[in-house]
Amino acid sequence: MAVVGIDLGSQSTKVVILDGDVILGGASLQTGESAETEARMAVQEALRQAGLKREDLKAAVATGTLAVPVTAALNIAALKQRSAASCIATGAYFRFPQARTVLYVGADSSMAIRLSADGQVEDSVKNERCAVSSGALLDIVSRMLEVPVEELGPMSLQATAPETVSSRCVVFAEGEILSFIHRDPPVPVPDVIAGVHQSIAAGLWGMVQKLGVPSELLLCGGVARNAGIVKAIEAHLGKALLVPAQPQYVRALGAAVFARQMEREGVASC
Amino acid sequence: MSDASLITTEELATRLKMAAEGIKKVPGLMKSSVGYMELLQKYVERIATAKEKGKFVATHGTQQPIEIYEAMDVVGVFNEFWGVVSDVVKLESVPEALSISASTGTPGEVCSFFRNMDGLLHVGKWPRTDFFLYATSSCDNVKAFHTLGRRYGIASFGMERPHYPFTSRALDFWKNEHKRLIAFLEEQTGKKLDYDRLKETVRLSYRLTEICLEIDKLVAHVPSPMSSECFGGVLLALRLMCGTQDAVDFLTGLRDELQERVDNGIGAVKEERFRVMWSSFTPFFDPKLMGFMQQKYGAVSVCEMLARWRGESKWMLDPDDPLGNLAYRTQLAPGNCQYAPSIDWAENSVAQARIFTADGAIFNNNWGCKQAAGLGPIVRDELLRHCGVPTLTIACDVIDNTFTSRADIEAQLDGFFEMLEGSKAYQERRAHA
Amino acid sequence: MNAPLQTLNEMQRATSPFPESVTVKDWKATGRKVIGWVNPYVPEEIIHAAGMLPFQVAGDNEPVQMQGAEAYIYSNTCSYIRTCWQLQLDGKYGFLDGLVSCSFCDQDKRLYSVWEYYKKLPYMDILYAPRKRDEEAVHLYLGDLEDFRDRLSQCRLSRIPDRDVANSIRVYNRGRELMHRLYELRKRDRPPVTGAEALEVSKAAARLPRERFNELMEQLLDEIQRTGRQIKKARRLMVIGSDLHNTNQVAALETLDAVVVVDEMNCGIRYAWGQVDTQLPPMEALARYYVLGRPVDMHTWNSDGRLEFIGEMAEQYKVDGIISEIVRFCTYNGWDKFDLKKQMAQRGIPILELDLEYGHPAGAQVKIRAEAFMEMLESRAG
Amino acid sequence: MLTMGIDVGSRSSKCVILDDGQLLTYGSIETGPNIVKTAQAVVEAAVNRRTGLWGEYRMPLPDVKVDHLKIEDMACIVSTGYGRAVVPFAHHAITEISCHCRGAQWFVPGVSTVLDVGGQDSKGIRVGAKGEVADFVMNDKCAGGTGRFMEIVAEALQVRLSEIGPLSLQSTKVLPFSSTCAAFGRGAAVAMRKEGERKENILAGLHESIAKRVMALVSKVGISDKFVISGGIGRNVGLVNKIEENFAGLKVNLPQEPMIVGAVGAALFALDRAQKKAKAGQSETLEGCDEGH
Repeated sequence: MAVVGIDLGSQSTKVVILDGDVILGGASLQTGESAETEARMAVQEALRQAGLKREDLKAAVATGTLAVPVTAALNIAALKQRSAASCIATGAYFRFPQARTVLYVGADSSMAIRLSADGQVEDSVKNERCAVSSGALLDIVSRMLEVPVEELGPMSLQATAPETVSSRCVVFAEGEILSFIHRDPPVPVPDVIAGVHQSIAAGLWGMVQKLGVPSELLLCGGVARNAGIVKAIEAHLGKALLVPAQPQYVRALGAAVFARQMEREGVASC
Repeated sequence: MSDASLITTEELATRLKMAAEGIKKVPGLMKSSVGYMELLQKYVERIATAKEKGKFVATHGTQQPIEIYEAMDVVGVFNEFWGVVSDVVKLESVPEALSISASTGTPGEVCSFFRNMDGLLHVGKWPRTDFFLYATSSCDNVKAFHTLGRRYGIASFGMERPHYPFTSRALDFWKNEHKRLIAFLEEQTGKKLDYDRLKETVRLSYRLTEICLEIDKLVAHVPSPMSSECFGGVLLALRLMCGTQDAVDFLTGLRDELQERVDNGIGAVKEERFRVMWSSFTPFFDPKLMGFMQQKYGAVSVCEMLARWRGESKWMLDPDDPLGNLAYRTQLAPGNCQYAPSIDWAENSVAQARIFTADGAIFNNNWGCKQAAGLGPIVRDELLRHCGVPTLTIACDVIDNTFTSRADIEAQLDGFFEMLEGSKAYQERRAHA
Repeated sequence: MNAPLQTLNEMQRATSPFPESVTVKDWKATGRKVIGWVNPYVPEEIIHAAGMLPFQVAGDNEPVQMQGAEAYIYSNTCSYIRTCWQLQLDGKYGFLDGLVSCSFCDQDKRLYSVWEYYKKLPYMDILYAPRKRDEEAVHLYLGDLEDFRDRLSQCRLSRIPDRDVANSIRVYNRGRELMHRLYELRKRDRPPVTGAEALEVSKAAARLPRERFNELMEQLLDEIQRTGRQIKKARRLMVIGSDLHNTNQVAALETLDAVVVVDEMNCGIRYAWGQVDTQLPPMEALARYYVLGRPVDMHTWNSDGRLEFIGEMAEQYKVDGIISEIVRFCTYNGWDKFDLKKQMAQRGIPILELDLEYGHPAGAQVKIRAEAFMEMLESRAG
Repeated sequence: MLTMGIDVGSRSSKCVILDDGQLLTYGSIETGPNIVKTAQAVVEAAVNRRTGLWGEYRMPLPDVKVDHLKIEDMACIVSTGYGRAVVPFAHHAITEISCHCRGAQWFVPGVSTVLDVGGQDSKGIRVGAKGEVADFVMNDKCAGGTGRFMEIVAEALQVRLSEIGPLSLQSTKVLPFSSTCAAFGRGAAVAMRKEGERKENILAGLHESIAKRVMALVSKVGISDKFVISGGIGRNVGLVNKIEENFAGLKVNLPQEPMIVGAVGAALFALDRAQKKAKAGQSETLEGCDEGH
């Protein structure tokens, strides 16, 4: 029985189609179109991958700040909404049941969640007002240094003496980084990137600690693909992080898991 | 800077009058919600008409002995209230006042209650004020009363309180500060204080406390009978109009209505799903949020720390020593512990969470409030440790509605209530009820 | 180019590593206690009289990365407070046997609460720092001081007698006198020390046993006398505002063609000013000195007094400009900003306002302001 | 006497060459990761009359060949802007504040207040009686009122920076920006877009919020009658209108080429120094005016 989870982030839309424990398809779109259109397109793409038709979707759960306007547009038999926190937690638990703290780092927001042994959300915090501890800074850095986002991680691992960024404001951090580059002699690019990673990690670590010292910490959201960030957080944690494959889909996956639950409980049929 | 959207006293008065009329027609609201609007309107009316009535006006901070003002025909303007009520009738006013304040060089990191006052004073739209009255016992921002007072030629008097307010030495000192306040007022107004009148306002104020505690007992009922639109009424009566008959009448009416609702098993909402306590303050920045929470989540606000008395609060020690009573009163008064050590506020929160069987707490971390910033984590930890009540911390500005978007707050509330529903503690509490 | 001050190096050696210095280690090795103090309304004399070492809790020349402090104190507080707490979390203040603070500002108050709740020390105390400067305030503060002495006496199991307090007052008065002398020397057209060096001196005063500091201070003044040291810079600056303990922030200003000749900080001039009256009963004398005897600070409600003091000092020290360094989220400095600018304008003294994160060295943002300010002073000088 | 001003900003670099204070030529390029290369490249742009950033020239340029000009031909060179300290061939580095103040007077004689909204920092400058900087203020703590904020939002909306101004003029309503934080601004804009809001209305809201910010900033030094906006922002009609709307009775004076105000100021300072040296009877060699080193 195929179900779908739809993650309507402020930046992009992600969709996961789930059947039992098997992921049949997934899609991520960033079109700048209206949320309805983008969601419809993403679902289409995921259906294509899964080789299914819309009618095959027995249940759907949408999450993300923009969930409200789109639900109608999708005309799927049963579509419910769940909060971002629940979906992140459920998606993470689906991948790593041993995770007790989940750290989600998205494009311009981040969130830490503490889980109970059975995957229930026990407590959660959102990143504070200044956005340094989110993906935003990485995008900017990649543009400034003309290094593709996906290469930031690997490159930072070559760092010898990282230059940390002290500013809490993304734009001012950008300024600091500029001054590194324009220094004479300029700070080597890997050291700049590693420094940025350390600053982001420090901010994230502070947020995680609001939920107490984590035992098993899982990192997800797009930023989790960055090996440099992972390393920098592990330096605080003192042990390895749990990082799911395709971490950017965890929230959509969680939504899909809720959809599966709905479908099983027969909520969907009404 | 443009100041087109700024609210004026007169505008406020008329708009509130309209609101009071309008609310009568709204179906399904509590009777007292009209009373609340009328009380609000009376409060502002008093300020708007003070001049023609030849009364002195005092703009004041928290923890002030309003009973003394009442006894001396001094009309009080609570500076924090002004921002709150501006949001109720005209959301654009505060952000504009804040940007005017910024243009004078006042940094955006100080309390926006005071920046709002700063901005309105700068363009002459703050209620006409004869003097500023304040006390250490609110926060560092009261320094603004002194600096702004000098800037605009308004006399000011501040009362000091020791760090630990409960020692007998502290009480004596604090009582003496009341005497100094009276001396200041007598000098400013050229009138002597009539102690018999003071005894009367103090008596009314004590009556108010008693009714308030009765109301607490009713609100503690499951389901809670008090709907969000009346929630602020207690605060208004208690902290801005104590010592007046109007306040006593309003609270009496509210109590009777709540009693009636409890007897008939009527709750704030059809199905009460969550009982929420506000462990710092209610969302003044978004006057519609509490109503929205009732509708969307069945989440009923049951307690706000700023309106909670300490224990039994029998502060009428000796009817013939009004100042002694007032000095002691402040020690127990709502919001008082905000000034005291963090743990004191935290323990008080735990006590309240138990009385009102709260399911969850929301801590509004007001950007400009340094006390809250160092208080939140302890309150949060204590509530969780002692009564399994989790806290949602919202980064906000106490009155600037542009600081955080509603969408953002909703997203957090969604997660919070889903979390509560899943928690053991919550399910147990529900099983009990 | 001036040779580095030998005695200053000695002071720095004695106070490093920060914060648990060789001196602190030696002190603890003899089984004596160290009591941390947080703000200028904690009378070190009483701690000294108890035979304990008063040590100022603060940051130093290395910026501190927040990694966890904000889980206890949200980030909308001044970074000085968060830095202190972060250092505690990092275990840097593990050597403290006690902590004494004052409700000087909301944030000091909360730092104390957080410390008490999450990391209770054997001895903890907090006093009230009066906002007014009058007899009632002295009386109120004296009451707190007596309680403080009683509790500290209990902690060391014997009453701290008046005569010990009186003796400590003499020791600290001597220290103030010596520091004051250095301030006098800085009035010269070519001051003997830079602002950065002067800041290192007052930091040492707050971290060393006062007797030892006094010895070194006398040495320092001799050395200055002997070497005839002179700093030749085009502009004279005054630094005011929030406390700063990262010397590099002052040094950064002095890399330009300017020298800082005076300041208006708790960890600077206010720490060196005035004398405790030795004629009065010691406890009362202390109360009078701390409430009335020092230049008005930002926390008192009488900010006119503060601004006048700033103006007078600026004139006495013939400064070309004032640098007002405010740690973000400082309520008191925030409310003085408007009148400060106005009153200094009336005195014809240009002022540069910098908003800083505590302990973080001047970034490009700050550098350009400072340079532009110097260009402005230059064009004024014509 | 030829003098050069180079303004190496955090986003863009400009170079101006004056002949006895008369505009000879100028050029602009984007600032690259390497300042030294950027500095050389922008000089190239100037002598070849290329202005890569914004297509057409707005200032009339004398019809003389300049492409033979070399750095050595300059009597004095002053650098300003973000990378001012690292321009290898500059004799002096002077901050943007002084240079914008000086340049603004060249464009608008008698100017009394200058607003420059740069990439990362916005500046308000009060000009003194003698044309000197009497007071100045810069945004700190938050980049909510900077050009960067606009870039971020423009990018999120996929509108070219040069077009956001004109586009916003077609707005039918002003959508309030719930967040004035540059970093969150992106999310806010995309979200509004996804909720189906029109780009022009979002941009109108953006300009409104930036206008409020920068005017609150410049008010700190006091706003007087002769008000000039310099820097790239001066090309954004949407913002300029909002500024006039938000500040009753204010008439904004726009330099013909707002982007080069800083560079012109730098070139004028270079002229001063060169002339001073000339008077001092020393040769106008590089060393000649090279007192800064």
